[in-house]
Amino acid sequence: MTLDEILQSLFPDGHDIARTDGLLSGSATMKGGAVAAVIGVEGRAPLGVDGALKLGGHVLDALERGGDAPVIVLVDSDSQRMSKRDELLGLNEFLAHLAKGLILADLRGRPTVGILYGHTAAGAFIATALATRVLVGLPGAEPEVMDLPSMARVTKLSVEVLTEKARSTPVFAPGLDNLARTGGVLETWDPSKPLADQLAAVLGRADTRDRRDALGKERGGRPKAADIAERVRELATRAG
Amino acid sequence: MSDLTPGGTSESGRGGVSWYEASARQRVRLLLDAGSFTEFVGPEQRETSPHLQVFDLPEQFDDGMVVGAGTLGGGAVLVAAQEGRFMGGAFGEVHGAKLTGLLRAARDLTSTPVLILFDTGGVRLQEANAGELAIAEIMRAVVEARHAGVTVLGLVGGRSGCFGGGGLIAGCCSALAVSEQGRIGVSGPEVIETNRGVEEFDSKDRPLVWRTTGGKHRRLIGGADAFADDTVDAFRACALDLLRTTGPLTLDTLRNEQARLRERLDRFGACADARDVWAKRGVDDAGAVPGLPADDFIALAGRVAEPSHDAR
Amino acid sequence: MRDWSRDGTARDERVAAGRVLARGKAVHRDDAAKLLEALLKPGDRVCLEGDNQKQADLLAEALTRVDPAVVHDLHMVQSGVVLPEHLDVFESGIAKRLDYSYSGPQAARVARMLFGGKIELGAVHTYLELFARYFIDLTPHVALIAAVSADRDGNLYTGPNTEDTPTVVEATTFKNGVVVAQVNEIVDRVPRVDIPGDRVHFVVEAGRPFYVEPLFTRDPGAVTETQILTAMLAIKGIYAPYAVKRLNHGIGFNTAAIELLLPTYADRLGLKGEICTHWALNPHPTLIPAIESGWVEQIHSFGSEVGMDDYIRARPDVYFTGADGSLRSNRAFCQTAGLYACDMFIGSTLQIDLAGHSSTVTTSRVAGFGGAPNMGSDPRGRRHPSAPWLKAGREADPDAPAPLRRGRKLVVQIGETFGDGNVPLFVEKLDALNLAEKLDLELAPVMVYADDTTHIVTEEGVANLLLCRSPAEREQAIRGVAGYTEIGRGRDRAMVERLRARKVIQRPEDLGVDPLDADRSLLAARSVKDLVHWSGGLYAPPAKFRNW
Amino acid sequence: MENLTYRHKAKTRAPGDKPLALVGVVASGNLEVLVERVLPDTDCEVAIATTAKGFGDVWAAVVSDFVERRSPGGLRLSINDGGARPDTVALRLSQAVRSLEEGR
Repeated sequence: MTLDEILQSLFPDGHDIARTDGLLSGSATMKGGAVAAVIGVEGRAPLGVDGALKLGGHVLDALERGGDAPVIVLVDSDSQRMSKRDELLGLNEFLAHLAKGLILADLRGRPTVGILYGHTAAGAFIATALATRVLVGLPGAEPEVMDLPSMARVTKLSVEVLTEKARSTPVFAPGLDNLARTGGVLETWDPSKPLADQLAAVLGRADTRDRRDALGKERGGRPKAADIAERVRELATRAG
Repeated sequence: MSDLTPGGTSESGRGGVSWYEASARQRVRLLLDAGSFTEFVGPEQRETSPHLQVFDLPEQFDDGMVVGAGTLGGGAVLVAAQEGRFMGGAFGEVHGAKLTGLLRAARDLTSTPVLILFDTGGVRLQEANAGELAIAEIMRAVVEARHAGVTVLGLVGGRSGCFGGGGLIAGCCSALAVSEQGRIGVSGPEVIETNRGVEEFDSKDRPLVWRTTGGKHRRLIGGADAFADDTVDAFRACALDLLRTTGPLTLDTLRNEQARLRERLDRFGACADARDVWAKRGVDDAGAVPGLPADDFIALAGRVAEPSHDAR
Repeated sequence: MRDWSRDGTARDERVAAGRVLARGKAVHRDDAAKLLEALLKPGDRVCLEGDNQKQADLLAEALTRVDPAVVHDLHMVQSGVVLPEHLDVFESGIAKRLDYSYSGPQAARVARMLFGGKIELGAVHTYLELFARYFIDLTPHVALIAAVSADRDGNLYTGPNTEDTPTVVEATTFKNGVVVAQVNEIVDRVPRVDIPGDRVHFVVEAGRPFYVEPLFTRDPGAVTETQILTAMLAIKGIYAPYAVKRLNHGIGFNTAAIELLLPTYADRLGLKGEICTHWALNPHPTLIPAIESGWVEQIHSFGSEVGMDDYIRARPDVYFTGADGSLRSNRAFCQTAGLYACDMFIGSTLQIDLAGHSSTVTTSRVAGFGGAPNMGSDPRGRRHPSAPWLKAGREADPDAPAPLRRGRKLVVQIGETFGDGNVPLFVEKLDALNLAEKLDLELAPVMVYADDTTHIVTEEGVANLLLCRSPAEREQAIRGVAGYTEIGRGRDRAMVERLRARKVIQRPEDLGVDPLDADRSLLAARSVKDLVHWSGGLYAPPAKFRNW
Repeated sequence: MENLTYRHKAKTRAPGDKPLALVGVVASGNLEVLVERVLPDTDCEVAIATTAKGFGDVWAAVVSDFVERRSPGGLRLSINDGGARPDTVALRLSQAVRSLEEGR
């Protein structure tokens, strides 16, 4: 689906979203009339200090306005922008700032939903789609924590060997399915049905607690994370 | 297990022990009040990574992450430390889950501070998806804890620095203490050079690497709140100090951060080099900064660096 | 009537051919290759100054650009084969035969080219040996040297890295040869005259500094616990009992660890002033803490070291310096000093065999030995006594009448039983022998011969070969410190215990050293930055050693 | 990876009171040793997981010397090895046993 088709299907009652330099920011009318804040990255743009600050500011503005309408994050991005300037200026703080804004929104009763409709990778992924309460994917989305050729370089294994290994475990290879099995993506939407309905359904049943590790365990992609985290939590709670 | 001993560095007193050289276990034990540390899910439980076998790689009994509770200056704290020498301190499934669990406990307890002793290159490649999600979960847990009123401090001064997702987690902390060796960033110099070419970033130009990502630059640009000499004692003093001065995460905090980062972009966005940033910051002899001893640098940073409290 | 100055006439003709390109003695760098074409004749012996540290890099590059139809089959006689250009000239046929001493970074390529027949090898020498032959049968027709600056008359200032230059010039100029110097800059007045101008025929201004390799910088951050243990054993097991004051160190990490333990561990043993006071040594940055702590009386150097210039300048009581204040080094003199005026050499190697022969040559790397075989040999011409020398002589031959008994130089090999990549230090047969067979050499490239080696130090202990009375004892003494290598595991345990009772082998516990005390906190400096602090900010390490 | 286990009889119980300790880290050329006091005082077991295959003889020699020199009765030592040299292994084993003696 193109971004226009997605926006049309998500917000049939209209939206006011600015699209500049690969960044999306604006608002949209939800089914039922609530006005959601929308941010995002399109066209596989990298996310650098300037973009992260702009999106972060948009989220904070929405929070300032109050209410309990959702914040929607649409993502088709590159990785974080890799440059000396970005690192010099402290890209980690800018990306974290955006992520903190999204997480705080959720904690303040503004459900956050990430919609991954294209590519994303590494730090850009963490700061946007993975900072939401719920992340869903559209068919064809290609999240990529680390691409196989880069992995091949570092692990000194061939891409063929890595591809073979990826058949037995979803834990390292790129792709929507692998990420879903490790618990990162809640569900993949059906583009042939109205996205607005699917969004409403997700908002209706989303948990405010972070349950991605439990989901990864259920789906077999992350066998240990949920249990380890829970054991540590219990021990630490008792010790504290 | 309160007395895990690392191989490598002297046990005689914490003052002279180099943070950079110490192991994760040694940092924890010497940072906290003597004998106060209790580990959770320690190495004897052998909760190793379930994924390294696939790559025929050796496991470590604690998966490179030490978590537990103790006291600092008499007050209860939760603490987590990454072992930067095991797989570059990278986040894997178990490694990350321990920290997630610790932060969730802090959130539930609402008042016990958390110290995170970073030493990481980012996501562990061999379990990239698990590592990426672990980082996302940790960031969420940090913000939840801080929102509940918990102070989360990051200490950075290890040989792997604090890169990739580690840099983003650091950016979520209430405050950071950093030493000269403590590099903080997202894309490491080698990664930038590989992707963008040596003209963009020469990763072999070590002075360039250090002044762009190192602790002194982070302190001067406002990316860290305190600068520590490379000793366990210095980090302890910084931690005690920062615990007294930090508050909860609120919308105002992020508003202030928005303004702080906006100002940074406006003032320094056109700087080509860290030395230009420092000069604009008001440092008279920017070229001398890398060579300054810790005390002199701390005095300098006290004069010119912005107070960043409640803007992080 | 015989003409007794044919060589001089030939030299004059060469100089006249070069003068066409010169203004005074100065030749523009763009004309450097043309100059060499004018000066050189096929088959000439050429010294292209490649020292251990400094390199006449502009002239090396120019030599690769001469026309092989005009200049070919040169016989290169140079101590260091360091730059790629040094071997490029063999690929293109400009050069054919090679006599040298050291080829660290090019060692693998030298090996390939030897096997491929691209290089006709004369011999691999020690520095002093090659210098000696410059005056007997390897006298250069043309020398291409490097200096920091020149004046209009050709007076040269070499800077702290004087190194081989005076020797090369002496042998060339005074035997009808031609000397071409590349200099960083031409100035009105040089800071000091290291080479008088009448020995120099042409000067090429490079407009940039010549290349210098920081060969003697060891990052304290990379010193391991095991290396510290070997250093403790050496200090307690050799330096202290022999009271070694005059010595030379190799460039390995084990000896760097010794340097860094002097102000700490050795100080606690009460050894200050008793050991390590007089040195033949390059300006090792790792010696700074010992110097600053008052351990060191004086140091004479083969060359300088990158970043040490200001520190040396500020410590003229310790180093040899010129009227201008900068270091004056001289490889030939320092090698002589190391041979005759030092009581100990201690260094590392890659392989030691069961007799005690050692070599850094492997079948894939022909590195040469530089000064080590000279430093690491017992000088038969020595006549002055000293306590360590006499003690070692007594141990080697207790029954000889004292007034007629030669002393012995202490020649110590120090290392870990396994090196990089788990490669064992101890072997049945040196790779050097395999290489000699493959290349049909008359003499295997052995670095230190067994009969010169007096001690071997590993993490397992100290073997004193002076006390061995038979080849069998010698073999077991070596096996007895060879750890878990195959050689070590093949030891005769009973005999090793007997040797231990006689102190031929001393274990850490025999010396009162607890291996668990071998800890990085013992190092006076644990990082390059610590060295900078020790130097009061005078040491300026090269960028690749910086962590800040 | 290669797994090796060696069982020995020890002359005496390892000194100290602590039930367990850990030394070292798993990195290239390094190893970790987890030592636990879980066996009868006469027994010692060393279990190794190593990246370097085919060094069983060397491990056997290192472990046997270690048992002879340190007499680690009652201890199980578990090793994760990143290809450490034998001298490093011997050092870590000694450090592990000593750390059971350390106070606090």
